[in-house]
Amino acid sequence: MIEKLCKILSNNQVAPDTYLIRFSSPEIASEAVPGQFVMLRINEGFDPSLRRPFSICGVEGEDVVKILYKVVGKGTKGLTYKDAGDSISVLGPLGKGFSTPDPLKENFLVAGGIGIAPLLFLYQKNKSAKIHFLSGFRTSGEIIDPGTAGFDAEHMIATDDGSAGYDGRVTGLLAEKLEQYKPDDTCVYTCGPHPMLKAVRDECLKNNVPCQVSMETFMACGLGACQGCVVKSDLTAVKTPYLHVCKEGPVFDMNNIDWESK
Amino acid sequence: MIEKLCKILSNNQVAPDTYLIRFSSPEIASEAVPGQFVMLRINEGFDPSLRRPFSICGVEGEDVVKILYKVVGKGTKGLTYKDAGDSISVLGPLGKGFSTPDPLKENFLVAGGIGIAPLLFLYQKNKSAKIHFLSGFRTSGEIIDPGTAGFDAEHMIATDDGSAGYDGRVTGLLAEKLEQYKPDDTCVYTCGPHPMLKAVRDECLKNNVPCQVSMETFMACGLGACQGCVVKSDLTAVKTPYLHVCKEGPVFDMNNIDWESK
Amino acid sequence: MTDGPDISVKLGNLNLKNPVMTASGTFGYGKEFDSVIDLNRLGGIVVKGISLKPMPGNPPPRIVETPAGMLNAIGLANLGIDGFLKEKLPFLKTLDTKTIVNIYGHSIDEYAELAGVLKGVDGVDAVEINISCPNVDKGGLVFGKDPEVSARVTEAVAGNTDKPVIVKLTPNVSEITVLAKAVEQAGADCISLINTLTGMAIDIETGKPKLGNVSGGLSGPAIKPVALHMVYQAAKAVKIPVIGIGGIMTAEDAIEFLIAGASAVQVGTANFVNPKASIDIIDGLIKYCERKGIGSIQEITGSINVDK
Amino acid sequence: MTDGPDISVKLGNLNLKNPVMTASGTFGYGKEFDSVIDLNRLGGIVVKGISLKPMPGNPPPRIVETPAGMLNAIGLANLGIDGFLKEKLPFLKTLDTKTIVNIYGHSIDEYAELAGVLKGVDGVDAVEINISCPNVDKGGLVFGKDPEVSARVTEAVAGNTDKPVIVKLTPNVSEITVLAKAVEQAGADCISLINTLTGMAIDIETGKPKLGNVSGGLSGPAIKPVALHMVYQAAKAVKIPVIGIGGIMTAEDAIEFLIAGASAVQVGTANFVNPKASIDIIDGLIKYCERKGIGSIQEITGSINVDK
Ligand SMILES: Cc1cc2nc3c(=O)[nH]c(=O)nc-3n(C[C@H](O)[C@H](O)[C@H](O)COP(=O)(O)OP(=O)(O)OC[C@H]3O[C@@H](n4cnc5c(N)ncnc54)[C@H](O)[C@@H]3O)c2cc1C
Ligand SMILES: Cc1cc2nc3c(=O)[nH]c(=O)nc-3n(C[C@H](O)[C@H](O)[C@H](O)COP(=O)(O)OP(=O)(O)OC[C@H]3O[C@@H](n4cnc5c(N)ncnc54)[C@H](O)[C@@H]3O)c2cc1C
Ligand SMILES: Cc1cc2nc3c(=O)[nH]c(=O)nc-3n(C[C@H](O)[C@H](O)[C@H](O)COP(=O)(O)O)c2cc1C
Ligand SMILES: Cc1cc2nc3c(=O)[nH]c(=O)nc-3n(C[C@H](O)[C@H](O)[C@H](O)COP(=O)(O)O)c2cc1C
Ligand code: FES
Ligand code: FES
Repeated sequence: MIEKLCKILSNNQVAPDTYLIRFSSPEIASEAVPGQFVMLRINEGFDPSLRRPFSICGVEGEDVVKILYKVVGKGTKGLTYKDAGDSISVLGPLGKGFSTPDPLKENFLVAGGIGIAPLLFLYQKNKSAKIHFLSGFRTSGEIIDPGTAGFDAEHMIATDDGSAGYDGRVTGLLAEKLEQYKPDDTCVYTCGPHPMLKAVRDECLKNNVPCQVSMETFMACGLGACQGCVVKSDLTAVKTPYLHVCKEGPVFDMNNIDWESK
Repeated sequence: MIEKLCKILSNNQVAPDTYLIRFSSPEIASEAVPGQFVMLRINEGFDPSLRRPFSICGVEGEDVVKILYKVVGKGTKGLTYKDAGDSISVLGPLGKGFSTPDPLKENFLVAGGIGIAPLLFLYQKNKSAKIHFLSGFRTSGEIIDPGTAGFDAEHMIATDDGSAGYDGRVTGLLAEKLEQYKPDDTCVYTCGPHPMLKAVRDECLKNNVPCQVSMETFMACGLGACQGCVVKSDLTAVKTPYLHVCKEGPVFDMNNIDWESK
Repeated sequence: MTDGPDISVKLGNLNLKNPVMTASGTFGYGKEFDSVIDLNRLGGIVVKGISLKPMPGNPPPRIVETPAGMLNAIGLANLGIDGFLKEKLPFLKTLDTKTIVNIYGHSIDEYAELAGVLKGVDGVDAVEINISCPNVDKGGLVFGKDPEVSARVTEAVAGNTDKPVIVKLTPNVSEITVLAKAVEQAGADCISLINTLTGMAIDIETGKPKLGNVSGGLSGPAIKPVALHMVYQAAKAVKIPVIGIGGIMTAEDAIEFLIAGASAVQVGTANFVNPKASIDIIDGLIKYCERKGIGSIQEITGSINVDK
Repeated sequence: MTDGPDISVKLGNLNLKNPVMTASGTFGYGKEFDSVIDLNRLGGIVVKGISLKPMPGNPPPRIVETPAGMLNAIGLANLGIDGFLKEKLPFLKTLDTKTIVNIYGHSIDEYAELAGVLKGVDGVDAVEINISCPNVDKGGLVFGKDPEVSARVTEAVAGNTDKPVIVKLTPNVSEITVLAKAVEQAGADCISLINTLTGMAIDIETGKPKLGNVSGGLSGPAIKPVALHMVYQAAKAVKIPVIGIGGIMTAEDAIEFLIAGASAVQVGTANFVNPKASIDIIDGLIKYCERKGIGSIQEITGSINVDK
């Protein structure tokens, strides 16, 4: 893990409000596993001051790291002002990633919106496995096309309003697909907004399918030091009442999380 | 006076740490007089939050306003990140400018470093007057050439280290020049760092020459509302103990300022 | 839309067309912002603090910027109550907004005297008492740090005025609720908070304080979380209306204060950053009410949901 | 240059190789930053606040960013003193830096007991008492807001320890000097300040507080001016050494605190923004001394020049 100024190679819009930033870091490119994240310092001033966490969405060759991000507030807005050639302070790779997909199983990657980011990296690193990549968006205009971000991932799309692909939530699409396989032969990996994660978990629970969830919370340190990033744990599965997303996560077994609290 | 988002036309380095920014504002371009200033908002965040004051250094045609600025801290540094096409919030024109040079007199414009900015505008607006433009820099490498900022002003240069032009401070050069004219036929206009202004004032006092000084202080509102920008007045000339640089200045008769305080 | 939401508010018997006032010391006497915004749109203007006699203020530097804030040590420079009435009030009277006169004294008697001078004066809609200044009778201790002294200042003013009395609290205290209750009982019609937090900055090259007065008052976005919490606590502690102040830059900030329990807000440092801030905030409040289907802005006050 | 400036400092009988410590709660138990910086370069590490029993902490969200700062309501989550001694201290003992254990109790007896457990423990170089937490015996009133209670906590710890005792003051008080003097008299070897300012933030879409605990503590550059002023005041009021804390992000900030009267500093929120902040600050202090021709950093302490 490093904290370094990294040179930005490109920072371009790839979908509405969605950008792909590429920077150079041999250390992170070689070390990172899918599901891990980095903390980026947005600017020199102190508004905003805290770093922002972003999943690694892929690496290129020996030293290029890629982040796919959506503009939702001042930090992500500030990030769009960075140009190729500028430097950015990067801390990472951080956290625990996804466990490696079993090549003998049917692996379902289920993305909600920008949650596609870590799953693209998981896909990239596991091309030989049997991967079903499902991703949900609110509407066709918001679809993030992996191709524009430099990925050859083929994904089945669901849109809430039915304007493209499967008509409905991605969990509906998942339910349809899961029916076709035996639970013991399947595994789900998911990332997206909290309500969607909960729906995916419910579906997996119903079908008795194991599921790894990538969680999001506010973070300050990213290093397990501040204890700011906790989620409630399911005390029937875990001994401690809270789990630290930055250190024990961001990827968790769905059974370790208390999905009723928020 | 307006407060508006103005389109930036260019923002280029013209000397070491020194930039010329041009933006479009028909209102300011038509209304402004030399010595007046604008307050620029640097960014959307709140660090820095207060606007920064800059003298208008010239106008082009009906709607282009020009600012010459030197990078000294985070506000001016932030300004360098602005590109042509970006917008910037501008408040102005503000304050009281120089009184118009008397065409029958010898008018000495005495600049110290970046203090050249308002004097360039004074020069631009009074080409028919008899102008002697003297400017002082620490060393030849720091000279701001009016040509690179789009001005045809010819100036006599003094450098503290003698690396170009007159060898010594610009006040030495001024002293030499003043000797050649009758005090009653001369008038001095000056802008620069405080110690230099004081030296110019001493020279003018000695020679009995009237002098208008453009002063700098920290400012919050620029509108005469906060009372943050005061300088001590000379109570033998002025009734109130403090003068507001943003409203009663930034240009003052040298006799109104208490030069001993500070 | 013909019928917008009702954004008028009542602060006791002070009625404002909207809950947005400009804070004392940040808006001069109104006139200074006349060419930048339409002053008639404001809920009210709180003028710069006025004393009995003209005051020159502190030596410069009087302001210094800090991250997301600023320190000021203006020293309550003002032209005195007589100068105010003669030179500044006539313009304010021409406006379709409320004028609130912020007053401060060096002793309890001075506060009472100031209230007396303003009694019956047309065009003065309320008096706001600044108790965040040194009490000469008590060796310079700040009035507002002592709840008992604050209560006596409040009584002295309330007993000598025909205007609504707003008491403006200092945040530099251990328990804001004690102070709030003390001035409520002493007859305040309304409380406003917070005034600035005490702070300082040092020039490491010279070893000198960056402010001529050594210390000064911190304002701006930096202090908003502190202000919001004190407003929340004070609003729970008293029955009189509360005016929220401190780091309000946007409509979103103003709404936070209303939700926390404020009936109105004052906008201070924001006027420097964005001279149109107060107008933008009024527009933002209207939009928020429309979007949320809120008929009267008064519904928002104190609507905080603290069920865990 | 073979002979750099001497940047070691003495805080009573606690000697630090340089005046830069990391602040409690922002640096875990040291280990968390091991792969980012060389921990052996630090003047000291103040560990996360430790209580007698393990504490789960508050429900999330526990942090929220504010302009130039952040609010936290971690709820003093920690693994308890026994867990600390078993799981965390062994690593800290391997380091060439000082370990300062920040302790907090729910009653005066708990503080005394904690001190007792740490008595004679090798590898613990000092105890820092966090008095900014609720006193169960007094209905949840914060210990540190009451100078008398603070003095009694100090006595209880000082009377039951063989370590230097640092008392960490809360800034949420009317007169920091009264508090500082009270704990000095009660036997503190050193005071550190400031802890966080109380603040809050509200989500205007839901009307709920943004922190699970409703209110939290404000830290970061936003509070620096307030912290600096309190350190300045406290250092004038007491004879024991003062440790400056609050919004220190750079060497320049640290120097301001030293000039104001601090003998050392603690770096908190900066560790999140720049995990190398403490090291950058140490390097910056050395450069400053060199540039200014300062032989020993202790010369800077209290060198403020307030002649107007
Ligand atoms: C481990 C991890 C990995 C992430 N990976 C990615 C990624 O690959 N791409 C990407 O675009 N984003 C990712 N995020 C989310 C990203 O960190 C936030 O969107 C970003 O921090 C928002 O910063 P901002 O200043 O733009 O928004 P803010 O102004 O801070 O907030 C804007 C809005 O977003 C909400 N918000 C902010 N941060 C979070 C959060 N962490 N969780 C939930 N809501 C939040 C706020 O409540 C607010 O409503 C990740 C978060 C985590 C914890
Ligand atoms: C009426 C007026 C006209 C001006 N015109 C110009 C101009 O045309 N071009 C130009 O480059 N600058 C001009 N200035 C100065 C300019 O406003 C400051 O350089 C700028 O505000 C510094 O901002 P910053 O954030 O970069 O520096 P900061 O980080 O705020 O400060 C950096 C350093 O500069 C010093 N400093 C900052 N502001 C001032 C000030 N107002 N007076 C003295 N010292 C200061 C600080 O003490 C500090 O040492 C003018 C100032 C005034 C008041
Ligand atoms: C430059 C300046 C001058 C001020 N003068 C006064 C004053 O005269 N009387 C007063 O009660 N408050 C005064 N204040 C305090 C403000 O009215 C307000 O309470 C404080 O700044 C917090 O609000 P803000 O963060 O929105 O600025 C002043 C504040 C500033 C910044
Ligand atoms: C996340 C977080 C946790 C903290 N936990 C503690 C603690 O356990 N004990 C304590 O005395 N102070 C605690 N503090 C306060 C800091 O040690 C420090 O006093 C305060 O943050 C101000 O310094 P800063 O602005 O440099 O962060 C905590 C601060 C933060 C931000
Ligand atoms: S972000 Fe600090 S512990 Fe997780
Ligand atoms: S800057 Fe506000 S009065 Fe001059």
